[in-house]
Amino acid sequence: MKTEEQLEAMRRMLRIRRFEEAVMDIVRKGQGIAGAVHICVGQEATIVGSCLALRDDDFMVGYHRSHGHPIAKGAQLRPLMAELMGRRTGVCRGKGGSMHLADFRVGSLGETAIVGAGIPQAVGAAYGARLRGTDQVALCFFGDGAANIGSFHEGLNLASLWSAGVVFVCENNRYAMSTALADTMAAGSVAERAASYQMPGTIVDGQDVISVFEAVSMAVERARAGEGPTLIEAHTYRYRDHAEYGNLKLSHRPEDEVEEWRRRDPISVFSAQLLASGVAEEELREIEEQVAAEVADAVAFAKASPAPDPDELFDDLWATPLEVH
Amino acid sequence: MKTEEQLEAMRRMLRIRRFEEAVMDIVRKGQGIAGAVHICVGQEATIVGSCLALRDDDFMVGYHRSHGHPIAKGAQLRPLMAELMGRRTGVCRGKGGSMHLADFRVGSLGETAIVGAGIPQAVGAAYGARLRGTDQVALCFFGDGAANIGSFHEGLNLASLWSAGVVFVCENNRYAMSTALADTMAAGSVAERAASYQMPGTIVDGQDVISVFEAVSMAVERARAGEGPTLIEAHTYRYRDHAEYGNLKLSHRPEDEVEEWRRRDPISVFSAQLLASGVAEEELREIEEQVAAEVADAVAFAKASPAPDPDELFDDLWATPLEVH
Amino acid sequence: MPTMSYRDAIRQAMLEEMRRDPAVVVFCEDARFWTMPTHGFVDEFGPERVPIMPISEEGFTGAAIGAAMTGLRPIVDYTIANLMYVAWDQIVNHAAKNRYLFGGQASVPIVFRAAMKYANATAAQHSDRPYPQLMNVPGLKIVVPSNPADALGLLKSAIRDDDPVVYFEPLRLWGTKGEVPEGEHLVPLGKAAICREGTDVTVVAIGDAVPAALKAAEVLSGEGVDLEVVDPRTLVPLDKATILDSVAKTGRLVIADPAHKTCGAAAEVAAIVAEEGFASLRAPIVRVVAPDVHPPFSPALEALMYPSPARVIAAVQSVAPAELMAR
Amino acid sequence: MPTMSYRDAIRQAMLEEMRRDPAVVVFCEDARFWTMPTHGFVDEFGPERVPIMPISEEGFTGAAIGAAMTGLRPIVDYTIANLMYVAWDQIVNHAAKNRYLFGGQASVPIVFRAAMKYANATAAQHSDRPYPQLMNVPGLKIVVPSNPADALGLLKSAIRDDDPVVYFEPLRLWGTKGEVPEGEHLVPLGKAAICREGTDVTVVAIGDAVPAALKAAEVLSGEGVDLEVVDPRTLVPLDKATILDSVAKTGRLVIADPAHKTCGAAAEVAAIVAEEGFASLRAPIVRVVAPDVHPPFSPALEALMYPSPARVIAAVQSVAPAELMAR
Ligand SMILES: Cc1ncc(C[n+]2csc(CCOP(=O)(O)OP(=O)(O)O)c2C)c(N)n1
Ligand SMILES: Cc1ncc(C[n+]2csc(CCOP(=O)(O)OP(=O)(O)O)c2C)c(N)n1
Ligand SMILES: [Mg+2]
Ligand SMILES: [Mg+2]
Repeated sequence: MKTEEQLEAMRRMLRIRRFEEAVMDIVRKGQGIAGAVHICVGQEATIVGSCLALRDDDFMVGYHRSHGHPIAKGAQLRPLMAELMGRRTGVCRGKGGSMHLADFRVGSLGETAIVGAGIPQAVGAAYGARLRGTDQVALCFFGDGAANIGSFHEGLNLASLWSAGVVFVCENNRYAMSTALADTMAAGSVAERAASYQMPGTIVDGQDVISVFEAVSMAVERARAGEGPTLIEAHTYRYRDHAEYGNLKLSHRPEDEVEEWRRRDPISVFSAQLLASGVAEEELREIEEQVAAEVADAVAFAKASPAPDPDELFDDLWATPLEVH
Repeated sequence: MKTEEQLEAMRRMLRIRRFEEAVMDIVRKGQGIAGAVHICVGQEATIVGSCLALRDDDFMVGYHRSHGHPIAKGAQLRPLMAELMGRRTGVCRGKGGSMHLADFRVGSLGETAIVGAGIPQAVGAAYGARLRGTDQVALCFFGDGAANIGSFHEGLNLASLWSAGVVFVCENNRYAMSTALADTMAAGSVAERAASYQMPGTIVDGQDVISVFEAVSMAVERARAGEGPTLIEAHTYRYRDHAEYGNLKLSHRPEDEVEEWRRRDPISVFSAQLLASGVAEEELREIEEQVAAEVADAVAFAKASPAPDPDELFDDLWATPLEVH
Repeated sequence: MPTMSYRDAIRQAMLEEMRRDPAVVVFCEDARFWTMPTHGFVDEFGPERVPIMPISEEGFTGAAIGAAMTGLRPIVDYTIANLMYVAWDQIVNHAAKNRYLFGGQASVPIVFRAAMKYANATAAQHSDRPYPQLMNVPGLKIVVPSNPADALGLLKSAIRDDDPVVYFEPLRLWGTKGEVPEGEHLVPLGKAAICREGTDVTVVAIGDAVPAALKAAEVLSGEGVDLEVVDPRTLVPLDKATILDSVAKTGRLVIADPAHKTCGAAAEVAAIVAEEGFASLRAPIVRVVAPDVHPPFSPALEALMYPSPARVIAAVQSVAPAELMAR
Repeated sequence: MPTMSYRDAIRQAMLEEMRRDPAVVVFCEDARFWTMPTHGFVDEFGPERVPIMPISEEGFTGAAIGAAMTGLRPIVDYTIANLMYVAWDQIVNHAAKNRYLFGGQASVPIVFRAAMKYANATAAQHSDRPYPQLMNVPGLKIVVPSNPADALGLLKSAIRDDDPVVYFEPLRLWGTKGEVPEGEHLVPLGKAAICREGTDVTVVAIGDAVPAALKAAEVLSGEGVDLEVVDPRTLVPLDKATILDSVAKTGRLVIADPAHKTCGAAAEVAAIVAEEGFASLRAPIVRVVAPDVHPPFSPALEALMYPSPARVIAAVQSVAPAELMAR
């Protein structure tokens, strides 16, 4: 990674962090984000390191914990925040909400609330790119909980058969809701399951944005060259509980485990690395300030945006509504 | 295998072979077997070798190509043949037909027309046995085509997690309908996928009834001891096309491939072995004759049986019909 | 009578039946999680009867079927009704059919629990009310309790029933409280409840449309219109007689149901009455249902989706006898 | 006009559209198999557009969705309608919903083909007619052609449509032949066909109930009863106007449909007419449908399941004007 890219990585990680903090703040204060939100704070290095390995016209598929993923792919914050608040200016016009922050302008093909279901969809996007004669690659994120569902098996097998240009990134944060991966997966690691599909599988430190970037870049290169898919398992951690449940203290995780991971916070670690490599403190502060302003602007925009009109209820159900009804 | 067991293996393989021949004959002559039939001729050694490794009270789950499996598990032929002819005396009272020859009296828990769907059901039967305090084992058959479907993945993972007493036998006859396994599975073998579930996976010569019996017996022992599941891939072959389509010549397989496998016919090979080991030709002839008589009797029984009465249409839909309708 | 929340009634039913019958087991992801009615069950019943579940709905539904055919009585909790779709083949092709396919050799005594998260801003993939789809599949009994007492009594009956029963829970009822009879309380499957007797218009209401219909009845009684509110409780088998008797009395029918309109439960009730109760019908049958569009995330839009007292009132007014409306 | 079988019409539609538009691809197991309407397609279009498929319905349905959202127009052939259940989550939670969830940012132009093997002694797991289940899901257009010309013209329209379309084929119609217009033939989605005009009773018939209804009409015309036979062809969106107009004329409605009764397509048609056409109804609405039991294997029993001319005739006789019946 060149310095410029490193600074961009820093900027995007911060964008995600501050965005998520703003979301938590709004939820806590009951200021207009309804429904469940799954916060990805702690996982920024995996998300950003992966997305920065892509071209702008490449595809990315997220999952339920994916506020950060479109941001990492380059999406603007205003429509994302407006979506979370259910406004008509939202990126999905208020129809999708927290678990469905698609932004097709930046190749973000959407997110699904059904664990594992995005996997074959990403494979299809890569298959389609090949057929349409482009060399676009599809990056597919999912959690460790997805490793035991049928779509994982079918999707990875198809990807390998088709030498599809897809990169699978499993964000292994060790838990699915309250359940530890070790209790539900009869395998030593997610990555080792790659062998069942004759594709490379690697484990990477998901808290180190550069390691992630490098691993995913190699996989993207392979994918773009038509050499097929790769499965990357990033070891990472979410600081928050599965979802935001108000002020209740619910975690089923040992307190010191959370603390341990916080000590390796991907943003703090990377920030220290950047300073050590000669980046000026001021430069980082400037990024901090710009990001804070962007997020504040997005929140203000969202709050000022109107809710959808009742007559928008049926909008976008059909691409070509037929006249018979 | 003791000689007596070997003779029983021979008897059951012959029973399947002659039963299937009778089925083909009835189909060819249009004498009353409706719908599709999937003939298992050529695969008798795998089916019988596996089932003979079980106790009578163990469970067995079949799939769409499973006329032979209840026979191997010890079912009587009359109700099976009557079922294929859609008679009220059929083992499923005419409701199931060719793809659903359950016979619970001998632990045959039924067959499914949905590829792979029986896999988790067998796991559940084994889980249930443990909970009910028995040491019954569940044997689960499926074809090579099932190796790429989600239920395979979910079922094997669950079995391993639960150390369920289940033995998976994949009858790899190299094709799913007209499609070669090599074209649809991104893995060197079905057996090697066992590693993804931390269970032993072995390949066995599916045309050699003794090899199959020994491999499955070891797995059954393991299962009964609570040590968990095993995946066994039996290399075998079906002489017939996917299903019986009248007199059309349809095979997508090279003619010499079929011939090659026929030269290693499991019944001929085993018969020669038995003779070489000192079994009298007469003894084999006697078995042949007994089996022929049994099958003839089953056909006669089925043909003489009445079709279900129209008022049986609703029978057995509900275990406890409620009075409201 | 003691008071209990709908959620606690579900919990109580499972507890009582698991204590009564060691064959009852629970398959549920995160069964130990604090939000789950099964919270604490692992401690009481052990990890064998409440195993830790991977995210494998298709797999553990299949496992439940295998276990059920050989002697257990699993409760399979999907936690969100939409997740049944992942296991649809096992539910529709197997649980519903195996007994019939095998000529009655085995039964499939499973309760499938499905909480419906609609009206909760969780968007289309978490807000379905899929019971109409399953009503089209023979072999499944289907229940939608509308209050804590029924939630308790129907779940206990469902667990004891030898057929697969799909038990749908409108999540927004979980927190509502109601009286529950003392002692063992069983509500028979297949029996409707007449929640309110009336003479002018029959309202058949399902799930959380029942409280909406009862509120509408209250308002309308002030205007001199007397609603009869019928809660089928069990959708399969449906207590047609109670519905037809009511329409025979009132001659007018409104059906309130939070599921989608086309081929919905309301369509079935309408068709039955148009077929078997036509002679007594004195006005068009009106459906107060979710329109044929997905639940949108935005609460402002989602608020338009489901039957409300106002929508029930408007529907009743459109069919009530002219002399009553004129008053 | 040339004559063509229903099966060849399906084949012809796919051939024409694949030649016209390189974005059209086919996902089908054993597409090269001789029984498949896609036999020979790999040779013409190459293995990229007709890839060899593992038995992974959920996987390749998801892949079709990803490809469709990014520019392709897949035809997904399940070969047996029951196999859709394995892919239900992708169809119902994703194909039907993604466009709405994403606020119109992407479309999902897929045709899901589903041959229905009922009346063919393949028992319950291969004989379903699942369109009523999908009619309850917004976002899917649904088609059931009843003759070769419609099979051709509706499939071509479906492939060109930008929304997901589920195309159901009664397998026992595959071999039937019929005239097909020369040149490019498109049948618009959402438009019913009046197969036979008549004055006494409206019969709305779906799929292979249409030939049964037409035969019934022939028989009854000899008895002086004049049937109007309406084939909706598209079930979503349904051409309500044509049905209501017909009932306005006849005042009597019989619905013939091989799908199950409860919450079936016939229930929806009945509910619409009871709601919007009540004023013109002069007799109970009668459904001639499959009873709520699984298709049994035994041909002797399965013969009882689906609408036959005799069943349609009996239903019509139960509601036809008394003066006609008296003659
Ligand atoms: C198929 C399916 N099963 C269950 C759920 C409920 N659920 C939502 S998120 C979740 C945990 C997912 O864990 P993981 O994949 O590790 O992602 P994480 O939440 O840790 O980011 C579960 C069980 C679901 N949405 N989809
Ligand atoms: C889920 C599913 N997909 C497709 C089919 C259609 N089908 C029936 S048998 C078969 C081939 C199965 O091959 P395999 O598992 O190898 O068993 P074999 O027929 O070779 O014994 C297919 C594709 C099905 N029944 N179920
Ligand atoms: Mg996780
Ligand atoms: Mg095979």
